[in-house]
Amino acid sequence: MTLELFLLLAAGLFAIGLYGALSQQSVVMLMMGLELMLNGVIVAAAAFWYYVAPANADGQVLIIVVITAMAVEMAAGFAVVTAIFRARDVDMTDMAADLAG
Amino acid sequence: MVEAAPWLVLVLPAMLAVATIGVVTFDAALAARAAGRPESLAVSASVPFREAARLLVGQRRTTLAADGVLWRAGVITLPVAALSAALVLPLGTASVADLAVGVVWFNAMEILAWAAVWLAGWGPNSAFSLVGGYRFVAQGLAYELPHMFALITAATAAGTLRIGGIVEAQADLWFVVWMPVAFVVYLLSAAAMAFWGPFDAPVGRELAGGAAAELSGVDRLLFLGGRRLLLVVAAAMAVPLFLGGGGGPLLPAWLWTLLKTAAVLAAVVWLGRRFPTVRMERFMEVAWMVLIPLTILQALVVSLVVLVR
Amino acid sequence: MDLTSRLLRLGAGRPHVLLVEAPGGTEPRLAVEREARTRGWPAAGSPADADLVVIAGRVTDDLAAPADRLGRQAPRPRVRLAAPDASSTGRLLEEAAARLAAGGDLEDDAPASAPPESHSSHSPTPPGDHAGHGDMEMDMPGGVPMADRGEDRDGLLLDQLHVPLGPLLPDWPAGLVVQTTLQGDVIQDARVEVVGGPASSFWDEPWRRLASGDPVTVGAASRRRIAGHLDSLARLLTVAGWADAATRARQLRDELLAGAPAAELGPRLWRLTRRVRRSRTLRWLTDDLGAVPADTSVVRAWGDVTARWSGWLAAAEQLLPDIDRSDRLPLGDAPRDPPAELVAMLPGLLTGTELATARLVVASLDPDLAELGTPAEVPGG
Amino acid sequence: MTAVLFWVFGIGAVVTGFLVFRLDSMAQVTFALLASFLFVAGEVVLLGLGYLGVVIILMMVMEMVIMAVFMIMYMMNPAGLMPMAMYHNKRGSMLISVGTFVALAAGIIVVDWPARSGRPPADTTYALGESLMGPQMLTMMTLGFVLFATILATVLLATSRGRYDRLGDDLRAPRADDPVRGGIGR
Repeated sequence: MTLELFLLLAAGLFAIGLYGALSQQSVVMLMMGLELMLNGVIVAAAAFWYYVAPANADGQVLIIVVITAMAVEMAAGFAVVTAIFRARDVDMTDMAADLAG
Repeated sequence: MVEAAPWLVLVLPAMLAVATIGVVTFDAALAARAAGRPESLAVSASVPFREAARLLVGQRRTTLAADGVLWRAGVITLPVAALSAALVLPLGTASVADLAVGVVWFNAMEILAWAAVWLAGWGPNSAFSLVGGYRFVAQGLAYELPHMFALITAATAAGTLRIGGIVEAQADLWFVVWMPVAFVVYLLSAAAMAFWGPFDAPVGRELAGGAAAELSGVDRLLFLGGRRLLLVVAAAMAVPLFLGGGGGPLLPAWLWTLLKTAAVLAAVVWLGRRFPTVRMERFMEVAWMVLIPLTILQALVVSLVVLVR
Repeated sequence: MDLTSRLLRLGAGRPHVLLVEAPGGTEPRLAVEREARTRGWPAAGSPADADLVVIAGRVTDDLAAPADRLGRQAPRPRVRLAAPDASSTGRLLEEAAARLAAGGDLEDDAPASAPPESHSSHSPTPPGDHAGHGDMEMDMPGGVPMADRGEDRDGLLLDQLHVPLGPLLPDWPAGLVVQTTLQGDVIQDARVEVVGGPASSFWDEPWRRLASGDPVTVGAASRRRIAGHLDSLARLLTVAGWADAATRARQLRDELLAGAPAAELGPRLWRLTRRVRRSRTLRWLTDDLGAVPADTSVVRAWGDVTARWSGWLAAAEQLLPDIDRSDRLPLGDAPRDPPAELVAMLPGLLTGTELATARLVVASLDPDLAELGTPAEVPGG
Repeated sequence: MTAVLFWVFGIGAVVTGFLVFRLDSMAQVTFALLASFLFVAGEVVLLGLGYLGVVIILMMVMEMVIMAVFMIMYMMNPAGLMPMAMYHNKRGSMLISVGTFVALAAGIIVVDWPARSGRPPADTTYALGESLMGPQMLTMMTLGFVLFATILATVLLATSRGRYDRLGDDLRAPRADDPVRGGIGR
């Protein structure tokens, strides 16, 4: 195992997440894409920590930040979806944009 | 003091199975007594085997438009989660793996039950079963935070997340003595995570068995057996966390562990029959408005003691 | 002897009994409950958990389809039993267990994985069509219709399920069907129907005999009334998830009907009532549920669920000294609330409650619908 | 052994990650995402970060179960019984994401990564804690405030009933007007 392999895995997860975030219509599925991208970031951060600067805990702190970001993103996302859903009964990004005007 | 003993991996499942059989037997004996029909130990002890036998030959159920993959995944996850959580369980002075993050490992494995019960409820495409699955998620949201604070309190006092370290820290004084709130909350959450009475709403009778409503045959054996296994593991974990692990006079450490575990289990099973089922619509508020502040306060007190000491 | 038949025999030593009651089937139900209890056979909560499916009482035409479905939903090996009356129930159960040990009944060839025209799950649970928002009129694969949507109490437009509760549901008033519209586990709308029957009510029997000119003692009538209250209490406690106390109530009920003297029953009944009354947990769980204002005509239903079960306890204690009296009962009607009015209250009480609460409310009213008889529909509220 | 585990976890994470956008059933989608997270947690444990790996398992199981509740509440066709696709610009997204991957991969292979400096501490969990409570205290505090703000903001956004709905316009109602009574009796 090398740093490059881990980073390739991270890039793969990031790209899949990006595909999902761009192609999905639904707000919720879009969030899934974002979570997958952050998933890739976790792998990259852990790999950098181990292969580049293991003496320093900054890589670990980054993972903590990413996990927190995921939780916040999910909570905020669902709160927004709930609010939109209550107000307009849509869960699609396209429709939400259409109705914005 | 607690050392890793990988050979235990062969013995541990057998011991857990015996404890699970013991739970069913004791529960059956209590039920018989409540029915005014005290039965001999032999009759009660035959109950787990009769139950297993009828489920082994029972037909496995399929339902219309079921999500078979997720359904079976949920059913199998429950016993697997219980067994994985048991990996860090010390028996006297040995455990299969005394992980450096044992407490967190235990917590993570036991949370798999959330997924397991929800999936088992979702899978069969039946309304009652689905409601049962959702009830367990609500129950999880109620018990999990107080439970985590109780775990953290024990870990804080010992200054380590290693279960072995927590046992060592109780050489002089058991944690239950100076963190009673955490202990009681831990026992409550142990019953709640195994959806054992009085927290058995997810498989409630008024819901035709809830998450287990459509399970039969081997699936039912795995799910309900896994539930009892989880109860055993959760109750057994109270011993190293709060009751000094294998510590005690005269007897060897492993025997003390077994005795204490049996006592905790018996208490949980007995208490489970003493109360009607607690509905989450009522308990949620108690959990968040009373239990969480109490456990935070307990953790605070313990941290202050640790700092001053 | 091979392994399977060994396991079959072992398992058949403790079969799980799914016991449901058709209108007028109270007496056989009590008999089956008693026989199963003395044998230590546990009660099943759903067909999936059942080895023996017992239907107490006469299955009328409108109950035939649900009864058949219920029997077929139990996993093999299974035995289906009809107990139209209370005679020789013990022998019936023993024979059923023997058949179970031999591999169960094979008379019906339909697979237990129900065909699409019947329901996938047992009678109270049609296939949960939690399957998407139904703006499109389109059938799902397997014939499951898409769910409708409706406003819920949080102001969200969410999927609705239509789930009937009853008629053949354990610990449920015989003959009652509540057609619910569920969102999650909240009942948004409830319609009540009565099926099965008409049949004569078991709890009113002394007064019926009295009306037909037979002499009836005060003791016999009091016994019947206390037993009725204990039966309601046992059902409520079962639904509330307090199995031990429910078993105790059933046991007392059976001994009372069997004619045990007051001196023997008194202390035990008193222990039970004290235990239930002192349970803070039960109070905490049933307070404020299904509150009926005190200006309705149905006296027994006043107050919340707690008030109703407290009323049973008080009535049982008050009637206890009378059970050995041998003087004649004066002519009169059975002292009870008319079931039609109880049923009429149900939709209003159930709307907006969660399933567990709804079961408690129904159990706390415990309408005896046997005489209501002919299929009737009560307008929803 | 670790190499085998790396490949198993890695391929598992990518495959289940891809399944997230291929499965019809919202429940299966959610649990595919969970599986992807669990595989990544395995990789993190392989890299010697036991604590973080197990915390990822713990957090993600809870998060995904709660997510499943919302998925089924809001999504069309939650059980995936009816085949339907909800994409826009599928080709474009595919091109963009493949392009991103190629660019990242090229960068990863071309760049001359610095050599490893230092050794992992004996107790990585302890090192993390010390860092969070020492040099990275500011990060920790920020995270704390972010979480607190999130809790407030999400509850405000999602709830439809405020205290005036519960306790009346003058907040003097003796008892809150809730659809369901709570356990304390406020």
